[in-house]
Amino acid sequence: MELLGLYHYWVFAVLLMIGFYAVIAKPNLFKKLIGLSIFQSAVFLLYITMDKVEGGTAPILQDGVSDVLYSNPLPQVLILTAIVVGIATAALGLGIVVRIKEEYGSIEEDEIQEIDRQ
Amino acid sequence: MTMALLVDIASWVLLSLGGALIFIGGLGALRMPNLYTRMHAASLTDTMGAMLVIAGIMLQAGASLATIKLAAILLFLLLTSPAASNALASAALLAGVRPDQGTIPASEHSE
Amino acid sequence: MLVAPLVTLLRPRGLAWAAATMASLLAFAIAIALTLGVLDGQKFSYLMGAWPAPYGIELGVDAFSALTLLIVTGASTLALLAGRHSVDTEIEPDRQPLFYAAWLLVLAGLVGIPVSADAFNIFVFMEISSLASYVLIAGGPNRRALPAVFKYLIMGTIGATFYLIGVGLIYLMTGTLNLADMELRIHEVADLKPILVAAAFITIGLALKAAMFPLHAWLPNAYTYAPNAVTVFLAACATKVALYLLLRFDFFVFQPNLVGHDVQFAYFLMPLAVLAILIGSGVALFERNLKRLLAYSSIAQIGYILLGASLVSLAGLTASVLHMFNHALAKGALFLAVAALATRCSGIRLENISGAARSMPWTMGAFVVAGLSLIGVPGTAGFVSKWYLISAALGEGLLGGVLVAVIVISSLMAVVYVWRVVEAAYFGEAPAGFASTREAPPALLAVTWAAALANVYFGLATSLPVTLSTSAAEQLLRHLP
Amino acid sequence: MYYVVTIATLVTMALALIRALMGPSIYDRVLAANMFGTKTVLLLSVIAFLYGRPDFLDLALAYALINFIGVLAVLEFIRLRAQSEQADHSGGGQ
Amino acid sequence: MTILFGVFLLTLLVITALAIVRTSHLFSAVILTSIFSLLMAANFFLLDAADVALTEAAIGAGISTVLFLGALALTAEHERTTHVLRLLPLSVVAVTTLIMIYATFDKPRFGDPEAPVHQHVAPWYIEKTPEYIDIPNVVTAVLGSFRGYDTFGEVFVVFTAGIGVMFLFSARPGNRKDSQRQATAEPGQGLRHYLVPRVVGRLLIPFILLFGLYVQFHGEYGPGGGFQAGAIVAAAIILYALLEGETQALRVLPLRALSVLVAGGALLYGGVGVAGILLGSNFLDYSVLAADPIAGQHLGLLLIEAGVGITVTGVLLSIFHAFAARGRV
Repeated sequence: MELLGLYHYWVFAVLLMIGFYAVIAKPNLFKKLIGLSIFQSAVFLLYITMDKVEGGTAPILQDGVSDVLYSNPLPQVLILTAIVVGIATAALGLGIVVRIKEEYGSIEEDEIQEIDRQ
Repeated sequence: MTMALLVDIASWVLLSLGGALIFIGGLGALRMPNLYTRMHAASLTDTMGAMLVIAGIMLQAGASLATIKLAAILLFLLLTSPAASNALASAALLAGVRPDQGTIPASEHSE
Repeated sequence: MLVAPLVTLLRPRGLAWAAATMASLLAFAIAIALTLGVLDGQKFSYLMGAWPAPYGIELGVDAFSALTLLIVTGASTLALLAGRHSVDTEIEPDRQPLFYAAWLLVLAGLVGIPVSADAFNIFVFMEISSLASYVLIAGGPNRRALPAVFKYLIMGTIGATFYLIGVGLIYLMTGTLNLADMELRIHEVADLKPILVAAAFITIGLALKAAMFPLHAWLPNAYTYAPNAVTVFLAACATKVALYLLLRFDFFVFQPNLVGHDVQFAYFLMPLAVLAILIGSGVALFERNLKRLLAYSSIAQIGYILLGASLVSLAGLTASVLHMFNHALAKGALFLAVAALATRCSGIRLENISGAARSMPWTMGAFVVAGLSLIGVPGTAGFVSKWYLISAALGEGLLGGVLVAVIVISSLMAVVYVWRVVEAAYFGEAPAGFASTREAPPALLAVTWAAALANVYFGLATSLPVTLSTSAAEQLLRHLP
Repeated sequence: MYYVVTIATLVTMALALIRALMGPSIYDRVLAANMFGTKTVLLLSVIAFLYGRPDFLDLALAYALINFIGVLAVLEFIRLRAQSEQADHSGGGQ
Repeated sequence: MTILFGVFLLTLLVITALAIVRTSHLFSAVILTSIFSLLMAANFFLLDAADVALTEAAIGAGISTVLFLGALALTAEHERTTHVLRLLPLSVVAVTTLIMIYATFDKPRFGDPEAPVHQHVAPWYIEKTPEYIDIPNVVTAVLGSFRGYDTFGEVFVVFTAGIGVMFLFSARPGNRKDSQRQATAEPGQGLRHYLVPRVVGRLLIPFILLFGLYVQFHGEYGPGGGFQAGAIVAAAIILYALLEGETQALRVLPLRALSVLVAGGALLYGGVGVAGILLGSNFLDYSVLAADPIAGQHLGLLLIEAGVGITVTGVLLSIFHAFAARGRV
């Protein structure tokens, strides 16, 4: 059980790094954005993992039941906001990628640099 | 008392059947030889399995708001899943994937 | 009362230059009022939604944030006043309302960060300001702005996400997001691994945003290809706000609680700062594009600010905070002058502006004054902060001597790169067909001179920024022996 | 009892995922994604009961509706691409 | 038992993420991303975060797939394959991973009710929500009222993204050849030729809209709220656009109306905040909106949720149309 509990955090770390790798190592701009969204999702996972209380239930109060253990609402609120930020960033990034494609005819980082050097 | 037991048994049967069907569908989607047979396996079991499982849960839930919601879910699944399969199949056909063989290039297809 | 600027700023939409300028001026006025209040020893705090602090979100202003506010709103106002003409030439008229709306969002985001006392709220505002500044930079006339801004977007988002991870880990260990509350509660769990890692993530994330030396790759291109007015604005304040946050987090949250953190912090930061100073200035020496030259010089200046902070002493921090202010002044004025040059010259590479001083004496005059301030000639603002920095470094013994040497070398480099521009402008042969150029538009020129004179003014009348910086530094250090 | 269904669903999700990873054609992947969506709906409904919070069926409902949109978007994309390819062929001749 | 489910789902998640990064076919990557997001949402649900799961479903599986596809239609579909494993990034990544895993060892046990997270601020929210605001969904209470300022910021992040995309796409495309080619494609058709999906889709749209409204106004009682509702409503209209074609959808909800929505929602939120000031209290304090503080909180929450919903719908749709229209220029 002890290790299973840590497993969540490890998955967070691994996902984070998969996304991070895609962002910094892939030359394709589109792929970078996908990596970025994985990267951000991993952080969401971190927050949501910490909000779980053993034997708890979602923080929506139930009528007539008093001694229920609820999970922590605050990280959920934060992540709601963060998801929104994530989609906003992705949308803007996609917009820029499309513009780059229009201007350069390519969405590969090294090709763009090549064109710029001319 | 026996009534409740009967309902329980019925729902269990439905749930297990549904679970089995779902699993078979997954297996079919994995193992079938080409796109259309896979689609066949996936969509049929999708519909049937979902029906059984949700019916099973409905029996467990009894008459409540949850049952109505479950009915709504079932309705939507029954509507969307075949429609999506149909759309997918026609898109595949349009792009030139033939039912009787492997993938052929899109250029052979003409509209 | 603090919310008023935010609302006013955020609300208008589809507005034109006038509305943007009005809003910016209003914010500037409020920032001045706040600063005066802080100078009187008041402390401002405001509870959002009237919920008590650790539960609701609290806003607060102290000397440090007041100074940052002053920089941000001042830069925005100056850039807007000056930038009308330059924006007109670079952005099509039908896109301008959107452009100014994004501008206001940047301003709102940058204002929101220093006033907020809640770690997550800071993240939200950081994202507003960065998303909006991506938009602004993408408005640049050259298509190279697009890859530059994409890079900025990637780096910026990684930085913000790292910050978010750090905040998450701290929250995990302390259960609070309010900075003041965090400071108290972190004490119980200090030196547990997650907190250490959190400190690392927050530092790296913010360092990315602040373009600290090894993580500066996004900055030169983003500044170079942005519209001129935007460069003025962002160069003066975007990285400063990140630096503000970095210092604030490190000194308020980590320093008092993590054993040996001040030493690690210094060892980590000092070499980077020195490298930033030397390499930034070095690259600037060989750069021929004027905006890019100034951008690399910015990297070096960020190095100075960090160097001051890495001394972890009252004098060092005072110098650091002071330099934030003075560098904003000098860089703002320089970029304004560049913007003025850009309206008349065919380009902003050194060969384009050769001989420009003959047709545009006033513009170049302002450039020289601001350049002197950047170098740190006595009588200008830059001198004051460098003086503080050097005297802080001397207090450190042998190591300090080395640091002073670095500062002096870098200042000499600054002399050279500023001189190269001056040389080109004053002594270069004007290219054929250049004779028709006139002086820059009067509004732009007036603002440029105002900024340049401010450099001189704050170089002579040093009391206001010095008082603010000293009290900011005292606050930052109040937990250390 | 719910556990049996949950496990069956989870395993099927894994199978669908393998199909999505293997391809070979994009249609296979879309098919797998669609299957995956349906399975998620079922999983959520079952887990809602497993947790004893039937009010969370809302979520399953949302998934059922949204999933469909995803598939249609993919179709639209395929159609657009097919059209632009056609246009390429005819445009090249003119 | 459920923790094992969680572990299983997480493993699938990692596999999916790896596959996304490895595949060079961008279209497949997008499809896998939608699977990734479904998995993520299922995970959130297992971890008791119903609201977040709903958001992730609406955003990740629906909207972001559509957006990614929309952008993909305008760019290249294949990534140029480079099988060079880059060493520097790999080592950076490895080091960071090790640091992260190092950090896990002092973390409180997963789900430990004694963990500091659950000790300080959180119980206060759960205890006081019935007293001050009196709605069952604590998440909505915290989101809308206790941390209303964050949400205010969030609305403006969305707003910024909307402005940004519009600003980017108001520039003339530089590459003429591309646009000519696109122009020959028949615009505005949508999926009209596919009979079955069209009939079903048309049948579904009212239900989706209804469901969106339900989520919007039920957010105080169950999972949901303005943001999720906005995304769902936007999804419904996007569905309409997909089925009936762009032009038809724009006829129903023209761009001008959209920008009014975008600004209106944000204004509504800000307006509620200012109303708090005008009525003699702090920004975003809803208690003063009605004679009774609790009723005031209810009213405030209702209004700001509506504001959020409106803005989100408007922005998402504007972005969608911006991408779609770009293909036809």
